[in-house]
Amino acid sequence: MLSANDLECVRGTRRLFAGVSFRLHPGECLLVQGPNGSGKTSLLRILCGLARPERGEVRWNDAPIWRIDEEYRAELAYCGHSNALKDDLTPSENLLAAASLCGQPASRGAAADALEAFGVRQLDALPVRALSQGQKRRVGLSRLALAARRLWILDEPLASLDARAAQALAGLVDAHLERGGIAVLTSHQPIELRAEVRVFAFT
Amino acid sequence: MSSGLIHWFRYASPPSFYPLAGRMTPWFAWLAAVSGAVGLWIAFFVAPTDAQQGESYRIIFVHVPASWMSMFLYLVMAGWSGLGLALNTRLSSMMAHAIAPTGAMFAFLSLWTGALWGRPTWGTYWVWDARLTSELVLFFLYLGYMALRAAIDDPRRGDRAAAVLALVGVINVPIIYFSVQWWNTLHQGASVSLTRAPSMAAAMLAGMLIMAFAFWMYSIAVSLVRVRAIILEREAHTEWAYQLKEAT
Amino acid sequence: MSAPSFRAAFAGIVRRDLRLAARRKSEPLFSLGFFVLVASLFPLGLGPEPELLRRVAPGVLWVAALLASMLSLGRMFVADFEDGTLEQLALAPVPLVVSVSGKVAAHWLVSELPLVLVSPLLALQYGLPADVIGLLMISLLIGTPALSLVGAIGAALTLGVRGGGALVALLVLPLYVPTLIFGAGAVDARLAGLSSAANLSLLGACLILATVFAPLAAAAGIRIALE
Amino acid sequence: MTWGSAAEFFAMGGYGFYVWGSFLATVVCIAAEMLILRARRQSALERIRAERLRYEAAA
Repeated sequence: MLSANDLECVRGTRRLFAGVSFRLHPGECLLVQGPNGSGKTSLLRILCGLARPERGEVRWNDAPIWRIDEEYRAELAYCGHSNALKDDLTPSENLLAAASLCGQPASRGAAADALEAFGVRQLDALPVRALSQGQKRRVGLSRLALAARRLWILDEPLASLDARAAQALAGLVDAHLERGGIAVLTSHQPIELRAEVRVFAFT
Repeated sequence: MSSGLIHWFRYASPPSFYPLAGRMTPWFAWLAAVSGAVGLWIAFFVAPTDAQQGESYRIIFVHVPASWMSMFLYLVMAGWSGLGLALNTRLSSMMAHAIAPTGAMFAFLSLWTGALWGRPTWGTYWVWDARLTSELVLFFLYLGYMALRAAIDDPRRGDRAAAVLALVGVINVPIIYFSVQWWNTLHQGASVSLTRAPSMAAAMLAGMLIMAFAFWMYSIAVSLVRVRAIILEREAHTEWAYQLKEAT
Repeated sequence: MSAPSFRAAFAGIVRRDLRLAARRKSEPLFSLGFFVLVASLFPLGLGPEPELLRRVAPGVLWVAALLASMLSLGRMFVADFEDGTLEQLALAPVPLVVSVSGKVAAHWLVSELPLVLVSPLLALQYGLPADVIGLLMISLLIGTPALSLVGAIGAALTLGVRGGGALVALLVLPLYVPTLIFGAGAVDARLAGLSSAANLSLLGACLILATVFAPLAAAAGIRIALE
Repeated sequence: MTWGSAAEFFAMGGYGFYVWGSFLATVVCIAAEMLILRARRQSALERIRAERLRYEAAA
């Protein structure tokens, strides 16, 4: 269970938001909405533990995330604005590197399956440099399929994805929720999930 | 105990520290002025002429206190930085930030007066003496701290990055000092030590200590004024600042 | 999913960075080229007198190695910072200190080990005797990892800061002083026919201290930069 | 008293340049620091005034 208690975020001299609280139980999905600059990304980064809230705290199964630290991060998969891909490596090399950087090396087969889930397996002969924006995004998101994490935090996952890829992602999120996972995401495009989505809107 | 803690934390918030610092500043400023006057009087009119160095030794009355302050202020700065990192209090980081320029100034003064003392004593403005060299490195450490602080726009990030640097520096200062000393004995450079005045008369020692006290009080007063300016800069957008009498 | 292993994470980072360096090829050679050039420029400035060159060789070679290693510091974290990999490292279920140590190790293998390997050739230019050349290599072998470690702190603190390169120099060079003194001192002592054991053990102590503290500080710096 | 006359005092036994160079530098540094600080405080207050006017105009 992920809970946010009375979060407040200040950027520079501006207060982006205050008093943000919610609870997410297994199988629930939260869609964070709001105009540009309203603090969506900042909220997600606070939920990950990358940024510190000015006030309040984030709890995972009732333990503050700063206290359980690595235990929390072992449950977490985060996809930010950037894809965290190396231009000089091929997609599967990237996935394998990402897995081993987490101390959880994966097999080539598992990496290929993860790429298959987003339909980018056939691109594996090329270095990432040669891929289009959308293809890169898909490779980046394949990490979700490779590492089994219970909490997904996705910042604009649909950015530069085409309709088919968006559908693939929605399917993946649905399967994740059915397994008892939790997802928090932001999106400007509508995302069609089978599961019920809770919406948190910034004004 | 707990009420005392709450009391303390109340002053740890910049808006409530601002008036307190304002009330404290004149006291330290007056202490600095009076002890400075007494120190200078001793330095020029009470302390006798040195048998070996003649009148040139009188530089000691600014040189040694300036060196002491430059080292002491770095420690204090690192202390506030550590406190700021550990407790995440904004005021501690602001204090560290406010001390740095004064520390750098004293390090510079120590180098400047050291050079002016070196000329009549050793016949040259600069020798690679262990103390002078480590003072120079300390000066660079201050400059690095201030440069890093100035290069980061986000004040909170700047606070924390500079604090890490100050802590790294404070671990390094003894190592640097030891290594420079080691290097100096190895190369048989200048063997005259600046601070060991040949025959330290009681008046000399008293003058030096009083001057050091004056510099210390001055540092506190100036840091308080600077921390007030920093608070104003950081809180410029708050209602608290709008209600200040000074700003009307 | 298996429990995260620190060793796998460390090895994974080193392997990935080595592979990236192998794909880029030219970049690691820049600091090597710089090292060779600076060391070769000194005789042009000082004059070809063999006695003088031999006297200054330990200091000159050490300072050249130090500057060359500083030149490559900027690259240590920047690429990972810009493409988001650093965020993923900070969110990995292994402590960031482990990943940072891996990055530093890879940086040393790619950018500094070549300097150590080339240094005998440069030492020959300065007419150093064979035993002194051996000692120069040993001192660089102990000293350059300390440089990488301390440099990592500067590289982490200046991530995403304007004027990064010059700022790194200002932050890091004063911290290099002990390493330089003990490293060059060891070679100097041997050149003068004295024992360099004391210098080398002090250099080793610097390395140990740096190994213990620098990754912590660098990891703290990275977390601050990511916030 | 060590000094016979003011001239002797300023000559500092022939070391006047060094002694007065040191003390003068100290005084100059301290004075400069205080002036810079005053300017810094004034400009901070100036900014608050500007911010407040904007705030009141908006309110």
